Amino acid sequence: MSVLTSRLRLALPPNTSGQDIALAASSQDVPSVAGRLLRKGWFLEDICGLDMAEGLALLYHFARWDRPTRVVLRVLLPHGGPECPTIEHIYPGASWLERETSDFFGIAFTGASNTTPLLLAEKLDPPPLSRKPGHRMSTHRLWPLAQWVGGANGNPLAEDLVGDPGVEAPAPKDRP
Amino acid sequence: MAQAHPVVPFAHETLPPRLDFELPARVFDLCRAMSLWPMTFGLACCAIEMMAVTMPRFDLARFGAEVFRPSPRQSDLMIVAGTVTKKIAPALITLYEQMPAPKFVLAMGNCAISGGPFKHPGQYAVVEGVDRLVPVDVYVPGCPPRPEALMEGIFRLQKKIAGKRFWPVPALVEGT
Amino acid sequence: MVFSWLNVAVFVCLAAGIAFAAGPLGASWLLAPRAIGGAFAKPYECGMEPRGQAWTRFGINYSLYALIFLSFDVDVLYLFPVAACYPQSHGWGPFIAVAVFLGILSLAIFYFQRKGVFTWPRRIQ
Amino acid sequence: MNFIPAANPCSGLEGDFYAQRFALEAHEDSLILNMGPQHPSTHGVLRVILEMDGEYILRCEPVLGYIHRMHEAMGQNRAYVQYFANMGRVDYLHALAWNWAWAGAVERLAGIEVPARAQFIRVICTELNRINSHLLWWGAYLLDLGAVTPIMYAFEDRERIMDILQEPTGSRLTYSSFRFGGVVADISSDFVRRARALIARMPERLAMYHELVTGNAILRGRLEDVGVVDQAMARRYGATGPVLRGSGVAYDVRRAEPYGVYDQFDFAIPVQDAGDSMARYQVRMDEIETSLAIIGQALDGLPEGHFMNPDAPRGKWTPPVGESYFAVEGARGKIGIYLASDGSDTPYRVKLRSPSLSNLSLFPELAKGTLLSDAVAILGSLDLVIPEIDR
Repeated sequence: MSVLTSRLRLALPPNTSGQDIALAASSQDVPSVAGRLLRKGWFLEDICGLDMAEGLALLYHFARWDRPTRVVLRVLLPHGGPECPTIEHIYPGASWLERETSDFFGIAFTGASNTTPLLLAEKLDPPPLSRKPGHRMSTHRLWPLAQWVGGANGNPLAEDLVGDPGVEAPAPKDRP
Repeated sequence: MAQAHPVVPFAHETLPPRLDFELPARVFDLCRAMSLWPMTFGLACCAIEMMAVTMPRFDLARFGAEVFRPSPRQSDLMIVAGTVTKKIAPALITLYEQMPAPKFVLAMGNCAISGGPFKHPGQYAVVEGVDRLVPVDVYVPGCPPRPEALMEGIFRLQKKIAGKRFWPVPALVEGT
Repeated sequence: MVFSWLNVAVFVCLAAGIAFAAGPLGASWLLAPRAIGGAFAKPYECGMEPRGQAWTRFGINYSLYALIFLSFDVDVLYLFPVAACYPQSHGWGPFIAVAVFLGILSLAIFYFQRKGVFTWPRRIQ
Repeated sequence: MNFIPAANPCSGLEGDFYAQRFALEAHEDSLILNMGPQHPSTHGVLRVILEMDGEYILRCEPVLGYIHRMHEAMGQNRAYVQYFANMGRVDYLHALAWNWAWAGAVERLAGIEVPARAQFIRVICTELNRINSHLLWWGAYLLDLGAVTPIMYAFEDRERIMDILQEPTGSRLTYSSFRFGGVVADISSDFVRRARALIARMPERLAMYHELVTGNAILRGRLEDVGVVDQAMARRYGATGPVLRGSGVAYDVRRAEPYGVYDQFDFAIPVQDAGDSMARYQVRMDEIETSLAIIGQALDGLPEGHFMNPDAPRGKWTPPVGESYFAVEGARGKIGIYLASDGSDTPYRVKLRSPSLSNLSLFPELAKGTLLSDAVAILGSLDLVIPEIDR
């Protein structure tokens, strides 16, 4: 039972969602979770931003080559100044996905080497995919409480995913 | 943040020839009409239909226009085949200005004519019609237009240049 | 000066040559419409504004043919007079002189080899 | 903030914002070049800024967004069934795979049943569309490498397949003919006859392609050990599809996450181990044969019945609240659609996972230090469709 899983919460989404395991983490843990998932053989499918009532949600979808499972890492960021540490030093493919998400939602990815707009001609204000405050959906409607299993601590599913207390993810500075 | 140039229509003009006689001008126009050299400027889906026009089944070579030059310096017809976004507008204007006179523009597909399926209230990325940037000679509607439609567009351009249509008008074939 | 039709033919051909080259240029200068202004004079770089001048230092293997030309063709030029009067010479002196001349010029080949003019590696670090 | 470093006096030609930013870390006398949006070998409007030392690329950075058409923004204000039109234009070379991803995501969310005949029609049409996409890739790739004639052969076959697909779908390229619960139109016996004729004719055409091109010494010289992708690199960048299968990983969504009726067919997944451009070329050529085999089996087992679930929703309709993710094996790789619905008649959020974006993110690392002509060969071997990258 590593220190990391004690900070994560686990959910089992219904099979109509095509996602098998959902981990909720705070934004500081994203690099370490991503580092362990990469070591376990998961690859990053995409980073999807969601403008919810409680805040800007970030969904990191991971999948594997040998098993048809999909893990989604959910991170909730405050609406005011949404910030999330980058994982481009672990998954270099994430650099563009992060730039695109920051184009569409205005999320600042700290530690990213390139923060210029990826798809837009110039930064738009308000970001194109953000919704007006009145039209935002609550996270409890999308992820009802019934799905939440609670803390990931000691849960066998979460342990085999990110439980390995191995070497921490490499620091952002030394690129692979 | 300094970004793509502002979307400014083309700032360039064409001077008439130093010796402007009627007979040479008509002969040259006939030659120009019969050997249009389009510039490969395929943006999106219409580019595939533009390629299909030069291929064996539709064979634009029969009408003299199959030499697709990659550089604007050697082409006299710009086929805008696809969606013109705000980010590529300055490049499109630069390419148009770099083509030697006499030059012609064929707007292929609904996107180049009016923004097409991507024109909706609140859209932020598409220039609604390439005629806001450069003067257009022939519009070929369709999404994407069939290769026959593009060939008809080339015939209309030849009629506009040389004053006469050289090819038979396809009769509307009933029932087959 | 003895006049013959050959002189006329030479000048006629010269004039034809010049007309053949200058004719189309002159015709297009006179009869073609001209596009000026805007980005017409700017170098074409895929529609983008180019960055920096092309007046930069290039790798030596670009001047491969010039160097090879220099080392082979120029010295052949000097060998013509040698070939003319070499049969009348005697003794070893002239032979050694030509050998030294060719040796120095062939040094260029070793220099190119050392400098990597002939090798185009697939990938550099 | 002044971007122009003193090291590289430009005297008036500073380049645009991206080039100036790129030039900050440039060497003293390297040449900054734009393999720009309008370029014959970028198959659309991809722009790559290159830092060149003579013929070699020291560093390169792709710049995207020149054909960004707001597909995801439009997903939020379109009714569910209207979004099929967008799906036909995201990746117009394999439009039916995107149709299937969108139909599958909504069917999975709302629990709509798809009758057996509709599943088989979907398989047949999507595999024909995949062959079409690979044929165009083959022709355009050899055009990049300098061979002008093969694309003529490829298009002759493409036109035949487009004629066959035109009947059930109604268009040549931007298909939007899937619906929730089935397809728009049934396939006639004429379609089946022509599809069987195509399956009978294609093997000898492919044999001619292999004899005309694959054994060619120049092609092998240009493609072998150029742009080698190993498995760790493919995992870190999230590459999928023929790019991944060229590096020895037999990952194909039709087999890994079976959808529709793909688990009823037995087909081999072509894999090569070398990981270079030649391996990716070989994988795509073998995939055409795999698709032909699948179509043959699907035509044999085509059941009778509805081509559209009669009580499937039509027109404006509100699905239940929830989210769903559906992955499909496109010609370029794993297509994924994440759909979040808040119960209204327009989706709350649509995220399109583009395989070409992940495959292209390999390019800067692959092209570092190579010749410019090899970089063009690498770019072509990734089989990119730029509007799918920019969405």
